[in-house]
Amino acid sequence: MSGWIDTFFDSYWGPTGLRTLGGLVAVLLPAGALVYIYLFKLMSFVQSRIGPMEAGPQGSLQLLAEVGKAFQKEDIFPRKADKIVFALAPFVVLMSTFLLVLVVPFGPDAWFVNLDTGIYFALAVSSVSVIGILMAGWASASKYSLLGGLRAAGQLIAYELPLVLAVMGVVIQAGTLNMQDIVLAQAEGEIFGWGGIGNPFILTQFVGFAIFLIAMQAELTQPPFDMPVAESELVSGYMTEYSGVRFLLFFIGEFATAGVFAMIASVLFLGGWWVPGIDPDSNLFNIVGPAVMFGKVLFVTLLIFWFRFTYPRFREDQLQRLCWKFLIPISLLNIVVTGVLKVVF
Amino acid sequence: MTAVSETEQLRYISQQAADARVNVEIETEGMTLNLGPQHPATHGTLRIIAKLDGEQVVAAEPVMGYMHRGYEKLAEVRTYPQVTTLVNRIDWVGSFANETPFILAAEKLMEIEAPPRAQYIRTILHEMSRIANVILGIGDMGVQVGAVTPIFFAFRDREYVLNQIEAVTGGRFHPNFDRIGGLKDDLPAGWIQNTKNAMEKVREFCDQIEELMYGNEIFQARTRGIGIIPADIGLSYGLSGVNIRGSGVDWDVRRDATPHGLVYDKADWKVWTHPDGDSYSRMWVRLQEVREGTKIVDQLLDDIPSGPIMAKVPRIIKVPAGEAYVETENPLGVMGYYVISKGDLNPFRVKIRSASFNNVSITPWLLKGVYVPDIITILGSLYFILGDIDR
Amino acid sequence: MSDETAVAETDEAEIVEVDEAREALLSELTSELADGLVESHVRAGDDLWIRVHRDAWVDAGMTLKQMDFGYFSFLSAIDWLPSPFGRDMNSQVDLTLTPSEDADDEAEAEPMETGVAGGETRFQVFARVNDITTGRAVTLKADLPDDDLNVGTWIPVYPGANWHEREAREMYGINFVGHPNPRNLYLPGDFQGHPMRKDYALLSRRIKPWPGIVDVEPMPGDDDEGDDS
Amino acid sequence: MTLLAQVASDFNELTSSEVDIAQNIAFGMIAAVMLFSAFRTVTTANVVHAALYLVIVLAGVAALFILLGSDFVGATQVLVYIGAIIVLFLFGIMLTKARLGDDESVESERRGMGALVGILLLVVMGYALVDTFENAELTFGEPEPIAYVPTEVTVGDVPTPVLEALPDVFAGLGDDDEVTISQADFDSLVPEVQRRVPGAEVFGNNKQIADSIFSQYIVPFEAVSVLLLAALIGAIVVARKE
Repeated sequence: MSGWIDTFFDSYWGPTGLRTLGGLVAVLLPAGALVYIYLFKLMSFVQSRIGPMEAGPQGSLQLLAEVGKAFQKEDIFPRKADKIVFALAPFVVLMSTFLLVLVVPFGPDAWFVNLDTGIYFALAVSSVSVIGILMAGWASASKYSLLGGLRAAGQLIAYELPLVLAVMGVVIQAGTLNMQDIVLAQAEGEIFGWGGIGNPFILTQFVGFAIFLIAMQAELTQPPFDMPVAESELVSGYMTEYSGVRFLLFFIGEFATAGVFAMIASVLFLGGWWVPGIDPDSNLFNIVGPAVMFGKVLFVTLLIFWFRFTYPRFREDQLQRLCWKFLIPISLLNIVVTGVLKVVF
Repeated sequence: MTAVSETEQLRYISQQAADARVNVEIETEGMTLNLGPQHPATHGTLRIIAKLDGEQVVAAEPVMGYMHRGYEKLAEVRTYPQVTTLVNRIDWVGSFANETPFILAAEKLMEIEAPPRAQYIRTILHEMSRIANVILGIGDMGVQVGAVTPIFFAFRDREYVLNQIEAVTGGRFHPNFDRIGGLKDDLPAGWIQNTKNAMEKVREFCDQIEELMYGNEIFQARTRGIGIIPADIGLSYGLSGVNIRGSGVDWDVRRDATPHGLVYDKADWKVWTHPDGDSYSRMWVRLQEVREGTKIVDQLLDDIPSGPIMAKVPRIIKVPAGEAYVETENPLGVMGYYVISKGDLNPFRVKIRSASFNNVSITPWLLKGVYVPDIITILGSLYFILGDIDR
Repeated sequence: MSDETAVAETDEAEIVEVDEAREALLSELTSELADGLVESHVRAGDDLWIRVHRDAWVDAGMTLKQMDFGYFSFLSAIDWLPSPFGRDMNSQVDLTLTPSEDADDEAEAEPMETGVAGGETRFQVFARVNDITTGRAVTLKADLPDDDLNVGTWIPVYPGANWHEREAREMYGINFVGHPNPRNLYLPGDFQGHPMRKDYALLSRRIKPWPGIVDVEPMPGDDDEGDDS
Repeated sequence: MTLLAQVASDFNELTSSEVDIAQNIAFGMIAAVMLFSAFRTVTTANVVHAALYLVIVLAGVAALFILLGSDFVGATQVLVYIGAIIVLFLFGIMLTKARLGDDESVESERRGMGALVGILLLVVMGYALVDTFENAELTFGEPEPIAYVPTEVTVGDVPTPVLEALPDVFAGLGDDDEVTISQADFDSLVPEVQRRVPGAEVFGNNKQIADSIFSQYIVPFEAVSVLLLAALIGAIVVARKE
């Protein structure tokens, strides 16, 4: 390594800058891939279409075209809107996504921050996006936006609970809140004394995984829980009045958050960056770990988007009923059973 | 009787959504939500002004006229054959069906009858336009409840039907094919087999959509017990077609009062009803209707008689003085033309009784007390075409 | 066949056939409505028209509803005034843009004649109700004098009449007494005039007159031997 | 060692003076933003703006907690205050008076009283702070090394008791004797991965908080839980009252 690189890495600002860059890559790259693979191509396949084909081979550059289009558009502010709040709202939503990705490990040494309270931190900052959505809904000075914002807030607050409770099972089983340690616990775990494939928690915490997926779907406001943006009722909900770059930010936020939540789900339940058969301490994982993560993210998001393309939308009260009468009791039961089994075994 | 049923309906809704009613007691500012005329849900330019309490509708008032084209007035200055061009545009999704009752009314006044072959083809095309229309309605219902995929399936399979209609009439959307005394042209070669294949595709679509949409728990949760129309209320509002059969009224103009000139009695088919009267039952009956439609088409295709397709009519058609009302079972419901002639080239007065106008007129009663998302599903299940309301 | 023979045949058929069911219905209605029923017409095997007195309009609806005619089909109005702009729009004689003078001429030239079940005035409201269990249907008409275009509303009987009455109101200027919401249905709120009246000029047709029938599509099967009239 | 690992190992050493500077700058910025937002919270006439300024203040508090290295408290601050309480605030405001622009009724005439309460609070809290930390001293420089030695380490592939792994250090010591080992010895003794094994190396406040809540403060903790349950049931009863 030459001198200036050493100096750069030994300084404080060097790694900090690198981390920021890494965060951007870790959020935007999967988001773009998800939009192309699922929104453009899988959705078209499901709906008997071929999707975008003109921009680039198999339409793979369509996303760039869309981004370029969004940048060319006029940034419209409704006349009665609260300008500052209206302008800031998309950034607040996107900020929560970037804070989320901080605690996600991509390899034994490839992480941004290794917090002891990693998953707790992630669940905490995921709720920040509600503020942004409420800001957008209120500041747009539109009834559709306001209704959409209120629906989103009610939904996100309600589904935070099953989300956290579903994670609790994993935390009890792993005995730690640290995301890196959760991965290691799965890598080094054993199923009835057999450690051939470790112990991915999807096997022992299947109920938790299912609840986590459902709650995640609701947190992401994807169908069947997309009332906040229900296009046949509220036009676009809290995004109705946005155009151009600010709409693009919401759009990125939607898919980036899907990607990051999928990362968290794969860390919690699918073993994160680890694959069976390789020593989890191996340096190899610093290279293939991100790729492994991406593969698992693709699997989780496949579930998310498959539901999105297939299912109709719940009504608001049915959504709340599902949450309070079904998901929360089951996840509480899951915690009790996990705790008892943890003590027994 | 209205008052009693209205209270009953409100009580029903309050029971059914008891969980979400907690916030009703909190005093919130009333809100007026304006759905439309530019709104993705009202497919067209219907506008609904809904007074809300929270998300519950206190009063809903449809506003239309954004697409009123005055066909009744225009028909008075067109000759009879020209009127078919106008009425094609009323329900533009199943155009051919609009022509039939008007032509039949004119034939009734002229006391002529189309040859049997023309009657068969007319009936077949009438049913095919029903299929083309209702398929789209079913797919559209998917969009209304938030599933995007069904409408793409609907458009995909509707294409097979439209191709066949185009093959015989030359027009995909506005065939303009019916003539007083018969039809414009005979069937092209190979059409019968192709149409049977298309009907097979439509049946596949029905199976597919039944699994994908009707069997879905969320779809059922969104439509079961929502938007209930009791039979007597529906009748007094003049609801017709699927919307009244979904309330358990076993009445189909095709079977009970087929106008002279359509040969529904030559096929073996069934009128489906559903006793519940809610959104789901309407959509369910609609799906069965598509299946029955394909059966009718298949059977009629098998025994089309040969012969001319045009009766002897004068070159310049003057319709004798008189009045005649002919109604047929159209995709959206009963469509009728009350034609008054004074023996001229053009009708003196044409009253168009379009199905959607009556079907939608029940909405102020029906939408009272429902939630905003239910407005959309109820409107979707009533299934109207704006041109059919505004004329 | 020519028009004259067709009409003649119709008349003959009506004289010969007797529709017992409809006659029975008519007699029942006559006894129920008594003086309210002014005139009636039965086309055997097809349809039944009754013309009621204007004051009996709501009663007639009520009576029919009690007689199981629960299905409301439509309600509208007819303007029997012959068009002051020429009866046949293919006639090239009347191309003036000042209807007032011509209107009188034409009205005098063409005596107003009303249709089935008769009529004495220019405006009639008419409606149709069905009994879906037996398949019977009745078309009702009621005369409205020109200077008093008021008639009772049918909303208490058939709530579905609401929008039809609003449409008839804006299109013909008929006032439905007791209508709770007599606003325009289709037309803008400040629209002047009643478009469906015969003396309301269809402007586009006035500006660019109809050229007449310029091309007649050859009818299939219609060979040279056809006797065109 | 790969590049990533190199970077990662650098991340751990949060002791350099550069980091101190960065922390000070960050503290200054956060504090300035917090002060401004707190001031605007009470002076703005727009209720929603006030709530949003409060969000910034609370987020600043969370940032300060994280800056002090107690990420658990920081995350809790975000979860409870920003994620729940403020959202409920906004919810209520938007449901009841979702009015854009300034609200005259917010301009209260009782400013004198408000100022009095503010000053009173400042005096009380200032006194409490001074009273508590009057004689406390801040220590600069290297903190004392805390050595934690596992009872078992892996030598080769064999789990071996510590005493056998480093005989020269532990020779002749009893069970209760304290020993000091060098960092190099510690590193060689406990490989990096070993240190990340769950529960092996948790010195963080996380564990301490958990321990204290579930041992020392178990009774108050449970009491609070029951209180919250009572409040929950009460709220449902009030809301359900027919």
